Amino acid sequence: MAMKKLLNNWFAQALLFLLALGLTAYVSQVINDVLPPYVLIIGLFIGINLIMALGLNLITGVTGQLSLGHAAFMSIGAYSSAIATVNYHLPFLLGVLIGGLVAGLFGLIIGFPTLRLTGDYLAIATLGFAEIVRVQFTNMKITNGAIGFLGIQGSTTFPIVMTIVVLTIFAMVWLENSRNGRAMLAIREDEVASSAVGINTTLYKIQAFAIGAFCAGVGGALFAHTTTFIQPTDFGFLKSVDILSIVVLGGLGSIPGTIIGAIVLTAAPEALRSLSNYRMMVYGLLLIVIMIFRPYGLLGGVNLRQVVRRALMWPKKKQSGGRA
Amino acid sequence: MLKLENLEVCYGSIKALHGISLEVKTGEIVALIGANGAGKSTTLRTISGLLKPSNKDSKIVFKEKYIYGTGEGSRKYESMLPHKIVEMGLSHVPEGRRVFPEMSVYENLLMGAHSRKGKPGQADFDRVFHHFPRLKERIKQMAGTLSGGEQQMLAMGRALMAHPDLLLLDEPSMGLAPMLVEEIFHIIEDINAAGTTILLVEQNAHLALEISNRAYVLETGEIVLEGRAQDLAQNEDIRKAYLGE
Amino acid sequence: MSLLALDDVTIRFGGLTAVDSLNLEVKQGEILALIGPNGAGKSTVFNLITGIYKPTNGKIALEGKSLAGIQTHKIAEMGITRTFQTIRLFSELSVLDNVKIGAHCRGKAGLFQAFTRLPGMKREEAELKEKSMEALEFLDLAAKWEEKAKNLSYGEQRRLEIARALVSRPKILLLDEPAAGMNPQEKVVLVAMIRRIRETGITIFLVEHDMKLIMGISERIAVLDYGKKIAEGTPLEVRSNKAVIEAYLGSGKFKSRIRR
Amino acid sequence: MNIMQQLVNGLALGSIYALIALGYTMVYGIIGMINFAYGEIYMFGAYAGLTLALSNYVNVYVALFGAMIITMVLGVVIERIAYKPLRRSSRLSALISAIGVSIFLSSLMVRMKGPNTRGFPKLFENRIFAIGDFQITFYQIVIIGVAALLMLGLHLFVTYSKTGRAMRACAQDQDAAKLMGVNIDRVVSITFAIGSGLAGAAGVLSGIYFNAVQPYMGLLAGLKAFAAAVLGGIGSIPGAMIGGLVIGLTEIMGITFNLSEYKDAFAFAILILVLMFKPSGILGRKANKKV
Repeated sequence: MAMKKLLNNWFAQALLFLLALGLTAYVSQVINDVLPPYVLIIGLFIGINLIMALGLNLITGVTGQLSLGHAAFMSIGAYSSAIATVNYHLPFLLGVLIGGLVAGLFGLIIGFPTLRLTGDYLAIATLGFAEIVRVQFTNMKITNGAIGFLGIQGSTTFPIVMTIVVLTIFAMVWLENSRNGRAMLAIREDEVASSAVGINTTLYKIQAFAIGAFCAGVGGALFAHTTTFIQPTDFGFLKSVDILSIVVLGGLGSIPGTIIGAIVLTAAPEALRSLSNYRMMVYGLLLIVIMIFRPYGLLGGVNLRQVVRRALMWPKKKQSGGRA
Repeated sequence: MLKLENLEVCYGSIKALHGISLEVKTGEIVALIGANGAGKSTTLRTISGLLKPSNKDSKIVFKEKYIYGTGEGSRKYESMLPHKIVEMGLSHVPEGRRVFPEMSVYENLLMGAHSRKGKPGQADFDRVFHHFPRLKERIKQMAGTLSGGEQQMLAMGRALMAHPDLLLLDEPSMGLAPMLVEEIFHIIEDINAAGTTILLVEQNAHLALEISNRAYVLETGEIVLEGRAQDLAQNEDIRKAYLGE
Repeated sequence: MSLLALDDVTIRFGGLTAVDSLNLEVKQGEILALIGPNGAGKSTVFNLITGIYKPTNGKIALEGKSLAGIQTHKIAEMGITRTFQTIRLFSELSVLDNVKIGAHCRGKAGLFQAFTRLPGMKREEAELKEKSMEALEFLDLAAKWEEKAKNLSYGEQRRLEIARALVSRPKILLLDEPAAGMNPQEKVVLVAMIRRIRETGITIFLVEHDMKLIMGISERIAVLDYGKKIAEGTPLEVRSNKAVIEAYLGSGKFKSRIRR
Repeated sequence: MNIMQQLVNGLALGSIYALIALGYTMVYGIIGMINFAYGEIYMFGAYAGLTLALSNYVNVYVALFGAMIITMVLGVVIERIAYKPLRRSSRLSALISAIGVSIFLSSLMVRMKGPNTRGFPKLFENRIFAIGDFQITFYQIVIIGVAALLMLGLHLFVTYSKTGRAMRACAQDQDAAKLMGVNIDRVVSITFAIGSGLAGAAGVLSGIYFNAVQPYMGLLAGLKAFAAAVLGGIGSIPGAMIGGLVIGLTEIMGITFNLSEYKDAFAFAILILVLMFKPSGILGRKANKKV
């Protein structure tokens, strides 16, 4: 009981949160020093993809708005952070924040007109927006057009990515358990009923879009400072698809699902490297097969809390079963 | 002609029918009456294959053949798709007419004959126009622009194009003015007199009992009364069920 | 003064006039029922009141304030909430969350509170949970608070919809066929619940098919047929009204041409 | 620049988009699914046509029909394997499965034919016809003519044949269609076959026109065709034709105004513009709000 009370205290919680962040930073630093660079890079990309996928999960999984243009927000974050650190010599982390904010701002701007559209019309509008952004970057001077933006510092490190990952997960869990998050879930479940209970559906859809875009922007910024070189083709339709696949494959709306999705789909192409030329074919088949056998995603429809509880109670249950 | 045994149907976790058994004999008009949400439409939709029963003991037998379930005369477990059922001679006029709004009356009638081999001949159309002369006048009009009564006529005419042995009618009077309702019900009698067996779902109990031979009263997914239509028409319980007296 | 007033309200869909020059008043504190055969336009009236449809003609006002042009979510905030004829719960969410969302328009927390989780937000959440549990208790659903809404039985789902509409403390509660699909015992419980809700000061306006239930519970009844009001009055008056009987049971004038 | 000239160029390009868009729109109209793999079917069609054309034994028309038949079979097989099991699941899972199919098909083609761009053999002499200032190449005549013929054929099929009528019935009211005795599975298969055949034809035509075939050509063409279908009002067959032509024309006009670097953005810019003012596309039905 005392334990529970302590957990309900705000300061205790804040402390716990900071502790978790610190621990993540420390552990990932240790891992960073131990693991070979090749594995670390995969870990890094898993983290970056996860941050972006969590953002898309908020838009598509939680709020139910299909977006096929997440890569656009990623590219906006990547380019704006690169410009901030390279052209204006701002510190890396500030650049990441700027990347997120600019992308979030675009999410807001795009959100207003396009969210009048529903379902597949919204999907194609976001896809179109992403293509326009890509072409725009191809033709801009400041981004160095199709040739690509060179000379970005490789400031992204494994501990930084992991810390931001944990931060994002915390933020998403908090959001889902707040008044705003519940409104977003309600919109996914039934838009008419949502407005009938007093939810301003447009407002929350735009919020979800902006936050999702922010996450994509942060991911893009981290990406730019990992590869040190970005070009518009990095952010094409297939990149949007990659992120969407993570969310759908993991299980729409499920944060643990998104985590697993990010790990599986980022690592799969690497794991399939031995298949060399057949790699992408197998990847395509993998998407089909998983969808056919788990149409709601790997963790879709799985209530993790219940699973954990069952697992903990399992020995007891067995006993009572024996008696009966 | 048609026999249901122990029909159970669920929508998700919600049970809509709790084991319905009923029978329709050749040449009859049988009415299925009851308040809204009693499961009348669900029964018809299950018979025509749009819904599947939720328990394996459910049986639907049409013309001695199993539409659903298994039993004597049928070696394997049967669960027919709607188009197979139509081909056997069972047509369903759904609730709310459901004509194809962006097709002409003519094309709607052609769709009605879809289950039959070959092109429908003039005789088929004449048969429909005999019952529904108004459809002939509207033959080129888009079905979506017809009035409610005309759409009901089209829906019924469309079903007749398949030459059904058994016709399921779901709330043919819904939303129609009283004059039109009378017209439609006289036509139902004529269709029956011309040799089509009819299972009729209707909210308007007076009407339904007036034209049918036998009737079943449905309440929250169960049959609570059955008998000859004339007898039921005198039954006070029915008045109660409808008017809460 | 009337709480809710419909003044000459008409709506047309294409060529069909679904509601035709309807005048109707809902008085403070009463239980008013709207009845009529299938397709008479009853649910359309509810959709008009809650702003899901816009009337072609006429005015709707809550406490004298016109609802014209006001969005559905604002109308809910002003004090009109509803249930739906075909249940529209947030089916993948828990029972408790469904009710919490029902109180959305009474909450204040925004994004800042969501991410900072300051004590103020915690308090609001705690109060919300308490209020929601109360509403669940009121509708006898408290034991199922953790369940997903879609796993409830039909009667429970109908009650959960009421709980969700109730938790925002509306001035007027619109119930669209609350008893549809319920068995007789569940209906008895429902009637008692509706009475208790009214006792807490909430005005009730319901559409229902079950005449027994309607006659027993409502103080006034309005009857709709083909979108027009054909009768209005106490249950006794309505029950003996010839137009009403004809609308429901049929005129009895129809005579079969064939002897059976 | 001659406006008439550009109109013809736009028409030729638009015909290709329109042919692919028809597949999108027909499948969407009936099962409400976006078959993202049409772009790859188009690419397959181009390769099938190329292979046939290189085999010396066939002329261009046989190559065209051969490619259409191959893609029709491909379309039906894809539907049976990757989409049919998902018909009752959420649309997103079907969408991901379709994306899986398109990744699979393009990488399969890389395996089979290599990643490089290939030219089409010269199938016939490309003459230029000139009437005053106005010029049109024989290739353009063939492309516009074949596309027009195919669309006319589709129109006749959908309007007058029993199966075509059943397809329209399914799109308008699937349950009612079932009650008429329509076998939905069969109709869906036929729809996929037709849509894929048209995309395959578009592939061959574009191979001839641009003299370039490569494994990734399907992606952007597919996306633009999808945009065309939505622009015209997804679910509407004339809408897809109009949408395809509009996008083809816009693209060419853009190039005329010296904005060729932006040519890939035009299709989407005009799409978003139209959707702002007409949220269901040019000929799209307004979605009924059911309560």
